[in-house]
Amino acid sequence: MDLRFTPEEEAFREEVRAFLRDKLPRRLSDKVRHDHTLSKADMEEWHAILNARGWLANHWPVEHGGPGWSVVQRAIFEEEAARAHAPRVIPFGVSMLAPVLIKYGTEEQKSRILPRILDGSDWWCQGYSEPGSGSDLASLKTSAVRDGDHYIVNGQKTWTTLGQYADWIFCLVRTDPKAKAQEGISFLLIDMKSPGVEVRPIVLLDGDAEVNEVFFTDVRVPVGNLVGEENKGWTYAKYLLTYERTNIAGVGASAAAFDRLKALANTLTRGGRPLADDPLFAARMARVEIELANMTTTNLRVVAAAAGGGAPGAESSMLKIKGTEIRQAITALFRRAYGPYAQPFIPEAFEEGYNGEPVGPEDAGAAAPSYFNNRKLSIFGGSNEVQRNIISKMIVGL
Amino acid sequence: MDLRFTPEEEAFREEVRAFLRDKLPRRLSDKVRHDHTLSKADMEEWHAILNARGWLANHWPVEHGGPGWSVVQRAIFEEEAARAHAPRVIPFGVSMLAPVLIKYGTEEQKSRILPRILDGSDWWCQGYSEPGSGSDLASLKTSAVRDGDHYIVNGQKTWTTLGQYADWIFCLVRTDPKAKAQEGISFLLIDMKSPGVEVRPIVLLDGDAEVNEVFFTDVRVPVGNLVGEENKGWTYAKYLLTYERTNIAGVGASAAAFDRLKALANTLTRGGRPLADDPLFAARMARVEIELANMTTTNLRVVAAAAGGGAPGAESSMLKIKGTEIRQAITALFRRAYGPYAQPFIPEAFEEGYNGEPVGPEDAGAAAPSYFNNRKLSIFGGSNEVQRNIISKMIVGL
Amino acid sequence: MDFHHYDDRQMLADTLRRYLAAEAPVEARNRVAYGDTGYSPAVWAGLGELGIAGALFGEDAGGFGGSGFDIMVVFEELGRALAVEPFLGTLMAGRALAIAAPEHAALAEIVAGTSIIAFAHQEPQDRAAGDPLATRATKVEGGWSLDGAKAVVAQAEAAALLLVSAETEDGRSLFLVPAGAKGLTIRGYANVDGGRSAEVTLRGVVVADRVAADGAAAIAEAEAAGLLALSAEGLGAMEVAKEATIEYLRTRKQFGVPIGKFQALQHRIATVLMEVEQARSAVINAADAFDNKSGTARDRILSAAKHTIGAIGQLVAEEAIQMHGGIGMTWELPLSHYAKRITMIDQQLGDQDQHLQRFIALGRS
Amino acid sequence: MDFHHYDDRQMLADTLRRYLAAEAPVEARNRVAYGDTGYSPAVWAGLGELGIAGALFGEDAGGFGGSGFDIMVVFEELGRALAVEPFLGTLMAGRALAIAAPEHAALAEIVAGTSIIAFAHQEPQDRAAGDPLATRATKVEGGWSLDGAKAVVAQAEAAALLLVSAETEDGRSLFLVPAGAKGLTIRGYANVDGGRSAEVTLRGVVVADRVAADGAAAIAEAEAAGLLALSAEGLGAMEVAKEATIEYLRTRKQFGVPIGKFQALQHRIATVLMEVEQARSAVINAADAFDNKSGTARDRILSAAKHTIGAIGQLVAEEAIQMHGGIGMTWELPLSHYAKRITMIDQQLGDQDQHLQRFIALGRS
Repeated sequence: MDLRFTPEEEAFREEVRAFLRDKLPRRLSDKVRHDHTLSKADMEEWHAILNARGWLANHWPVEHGGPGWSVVQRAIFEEEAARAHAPRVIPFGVSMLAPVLIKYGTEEQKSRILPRILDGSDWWCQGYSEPGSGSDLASLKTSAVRDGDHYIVNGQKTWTTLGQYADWIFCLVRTDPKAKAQEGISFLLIDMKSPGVEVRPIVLLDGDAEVNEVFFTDVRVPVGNLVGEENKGWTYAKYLLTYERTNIAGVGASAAAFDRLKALANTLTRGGRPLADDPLFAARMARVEIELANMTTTNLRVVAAAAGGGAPGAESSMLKIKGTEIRQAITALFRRAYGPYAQPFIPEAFEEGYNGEPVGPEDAGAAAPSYFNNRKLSIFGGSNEVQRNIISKMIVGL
Repeated sequence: MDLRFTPEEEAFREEVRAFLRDKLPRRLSDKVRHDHTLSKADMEEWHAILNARGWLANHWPVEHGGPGWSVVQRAIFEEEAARAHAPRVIPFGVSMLAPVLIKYGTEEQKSRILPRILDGSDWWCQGYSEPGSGSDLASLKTSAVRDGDHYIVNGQKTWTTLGQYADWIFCLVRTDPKAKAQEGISFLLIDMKSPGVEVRPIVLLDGDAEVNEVFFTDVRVPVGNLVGEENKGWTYAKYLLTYERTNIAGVGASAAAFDRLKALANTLTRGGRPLADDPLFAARMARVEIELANMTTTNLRVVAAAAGGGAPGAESSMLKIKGTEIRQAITALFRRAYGPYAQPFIPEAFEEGYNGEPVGPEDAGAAAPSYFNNRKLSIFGGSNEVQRNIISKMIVGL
Repeated sequence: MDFHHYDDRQMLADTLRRYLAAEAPVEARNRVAYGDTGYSPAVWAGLGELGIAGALFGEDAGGFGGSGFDIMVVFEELGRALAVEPFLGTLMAGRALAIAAPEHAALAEIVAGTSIIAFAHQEPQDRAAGDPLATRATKVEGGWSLDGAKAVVAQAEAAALLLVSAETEDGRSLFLVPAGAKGLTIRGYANVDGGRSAEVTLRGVVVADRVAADGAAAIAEAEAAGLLALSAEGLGAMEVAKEATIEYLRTRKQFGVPIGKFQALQHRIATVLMEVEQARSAVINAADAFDNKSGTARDRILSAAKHTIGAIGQLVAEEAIQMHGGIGMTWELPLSHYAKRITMIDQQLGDQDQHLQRFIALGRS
Repeated sequence: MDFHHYDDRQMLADTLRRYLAAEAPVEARNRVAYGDTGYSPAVWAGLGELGIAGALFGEDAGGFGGSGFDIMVVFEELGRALAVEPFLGTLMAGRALAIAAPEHAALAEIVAGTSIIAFAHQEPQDRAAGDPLATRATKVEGGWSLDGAKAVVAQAEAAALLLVSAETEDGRSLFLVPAGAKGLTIRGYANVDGGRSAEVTLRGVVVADRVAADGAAAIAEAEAAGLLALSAEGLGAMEVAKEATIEYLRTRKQFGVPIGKFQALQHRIATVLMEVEQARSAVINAADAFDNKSGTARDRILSAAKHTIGAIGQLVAEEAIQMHGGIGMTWELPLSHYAKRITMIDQQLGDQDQHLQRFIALGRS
């Protein structure tokens, strides 16, 4: 048993830090640090910087453009990037579609699509959920009917994050309406510029509009855009859902946020003394700090098991639940820390170039919206209820 | 809206207090206060004192020997008795069997049995649960087969509290093995001195042996001991389970225990200062104090609704869950308060006449056993899981 | 002991509920609450005609109510409707004025609901209980000169008058400042949960008179009334969030059955139901204490209620969203606005932890 | 980074587990643990022959282990078996002695497991961190005279020697007191969770030498080792309680199906499983810190672990009993004894709240 990283891993960490120091634009890290809105151009800028270094698709095989990192290296990179307040890599193309294509796509699909993910030519989004099928994904209704060399797609997807920016969407569609729920589903790639595709924003409770509904009305999709076999889409979808994601616990992001919280608690006052000295607030912070320290090791244990060939199973569900619980607890503490100053809401202040006088302590206005927005963490990406079902099924076996 | 009691009710409270002051033996209240074991004679002594005043069966109709109290009076009595550390009234005869008999029994049964409950001639116990049927009571297997003027009873009951003292047991037995689960069950009264009845103690984790298994081997029970109709026992059992119990929340007992806890926290030290000044212990105590104050009003609201003819439904399940959660939280705080001195375990010290030198602060040794023993509160009497099912069924309706 | 509201109080609640349902349903409320004024002058006027403001004051102040239970029913209904009209300022400043200067001419208009007043007491720095305010008033030619800053003052832009607290040589005093006073800056902004508040800055604002030389009792009254009102408002909002969630559990299907069939959700909604009853009891206790207790005993029970509403509110808001899933996070669904309001009540006038600590401290004294 | 125990350490764990399963299954353990001696001399001797005590000490002290991970595997296995043999005293007093007086003749026998020692440091009054002990030692003709009382000393009756802390004129010193010393009273009693402890009273107990004049470092080492050991023991006991509960959910039927089919219980066991993994991580962190950090940094992580084990232990013990129902409360079922031990670990060497506060305080300094 040895929790220490090898000298090679420590050297790699230094390399990552140096890269972030040199290449991560301050303008971007400031936006992340202050919970401000990133524009499409911001996200593309960071992707391009990573791609220039060959680090964008850090879990891809080398032959497709991955850097050949171990899972430990990837964990180190994710942690350092988060701690440096780098923007997150938008996962839909790089981390969701690509692994499916690499495993199940044709050579033509791989050579056509993967390079365009890397160089930013195509922005991808995800078409899984439908209004009637949330946790019960297999009940989806969007249909794709074969018509010569095309599928004709009709239906509606929802919760499509950043769909407003997307060039392409990967969708689960029903190709055999008579098959049982999980059969008869296919995995289809659809050009968002096709006639009949319409994107409508869903405004969330914090006023944010990064998720969308996507409507398909008689959209013609070439059969060459089918991934794998017709009616086998559920297999690919499950692969995508259980695909080992080093970063599912979000340890680095939580650690970065916690450090900001701790610093903040030393500057704010409560009852005439530093907030950090308030025994109940200090206890809330300490519980989260301890949970996070435990979580960091839990995450490394799973990473190490994955590196040693261990399969991710219930562990990835545990990391998802605990990781999101900790992240949400931190957002709740930020809100709580600001007291009455969590109430003022000046959305313009989250945009670049805002010059108005701040209201209350720095970043106070972002705390409540961030708390509300992050309620999604326990809902999206497989709700925490679904994750608990998975853990119980895998370990109790009933 | 008025939370104050009427002058008549306040006068009644004074009457109860005076009675407790005059008639409750200090020897008994000391035992209760210090969580010491009450003997059978102790419990009988208190029953006799209450009966002499006509207050033993305080929810019975006047014609059977009840005092004619309103539900508010009963709540006042229960609260004052608990605060004075009076022993609890053993419920099996007075509060469980008697209401069933009064509603469903024959005149002969009422006139034969009720007076003997009042005067202490008969000690009753309950035969409901079986090893295979806990929360799923309707799956019980103990059989009663008609043989002329008798039933022949075979089977096993368990969790029979204080069965070792009992003269009689009221049982749910299966009289029609072919009927569906909840049908074919009858409500039968069995003399514990009958040949074929055997009682074996179950030792609990705190070393206590107040619950028992009761075995029936070819026990002959006169058909006159059947309550109500054959195969209708489930109706009576449900009546008993949902029978409005003023005291289910245990507000008085929790209040008395909380007062002791608060006093204790002022005498113990932690980190060189009074335990009550420790911010985290103080916060734990304050949360319980607030929950209890809220609960006291919730309980009165239910009592008032019952007084006004409102039916007890989900409310009684809420009172049961919340009441036991608060009680258990208090027992956990006692254990926690004593720190390392919760570990020493000297069972002799809980018995009357023990003269050994105490170990640690007063009553320290009772804290952990009481905490462990009171885990039963959320299990017995309809587990808190079953109560949550009931609340959800009644209010969500699915 | 009687847990029914008396007839006239129940009538008031029913009238208020009907009026708000008709005139300020949640879609209309959202347009106004997140709009430029942050409240509806028409609804405010309508509620004034119904005498809602008057229900918050006793007869000695020109009202026809003013008991703890009057405040409870009014704010519970305001909470059920997520109303953003300026009743909190009316209650807090009005009650303070009624104690400090019962004869003041402004009081009648406040009680009649024809004039809006804001309570400008909270400051940017959270002080210890006994520490002096940063806002100061000094005696000058022609009256008093005020300097300082007040934080997150509810609906200050809408107010014709501000009741301002300030330290003077001889204690904590109260001053009435007209909205247009020279040296007064009101920087308004939207609240994340609807309605508007403002930062209030005073730079050499001169007023002729003090409303009260020693304003401590009046401020304590205002804060007590404010705690009760926010607690009741939270309760009302929780009731609606609870009802919406029950309805969703009954109707939303996943895996072919209503999600309310899933036992894990059944047990969680049972907890929510139980805790909302505890929250109601806490508010009843607070209303009773407001009427029948005073000083430390009263304030301790008010803190117990505010703590309870904060803690149970977080449970209810988070569970309501989680059980709704994604739809519960959308702007379009009323629930999300209820969740926001329930949550933000715990940021106003001290949060659950601060009131737990106050409850402990008051228990010692 | 490597989360496997090295081969020889894993072999030690396997050997220990096999031995305890064979020689001290829970029924046998219960007879002994609640019996007159409170431990099994035969099991103690057998474990001594296996070299378990030696695994707790480094080579410089005559052992062959002594790292944080050695302590972790030994106490995790002791926890899995609910062993009551006097290893906590061996570890704490032995480690203290190895620092304070590495040449002392008693050390070899302790490390060999042939002599039992108790660590008599805790006192009846819980003091602030810096406050002096109530037990005092004064210089007298022929050595030192000790007066005072020590509280809940684990297995003190079984010990041949007690390592006693006492304040002297020149600091907090350590003394070795033989079990039969004049003026020494050992009042033994059963523990509620098995094993025995004792109140130790010293009235003019005279010993020739001090083991250490300044014992602070040795006491700190003993306490650090004790916190790690109790945390690992709690983890081991939790693992068994968890496994027993999973097995019960699979096999116990109600309403015609295994109770593990009920979603409410599925979600709760999922939480238990997840939290036990967090508890394991906390103990790993503590073992790592024990080896690779010192002073405040080490103690902070040890407090984090003890807090974690206390908090998660309460969850695991209460949920295990609740999911078992009545049967989980019976003496007959091993689970109930696991629940007791898990619970009582939070009463030893500071509970979850005390360690949370220590974690906070050490983070400030």
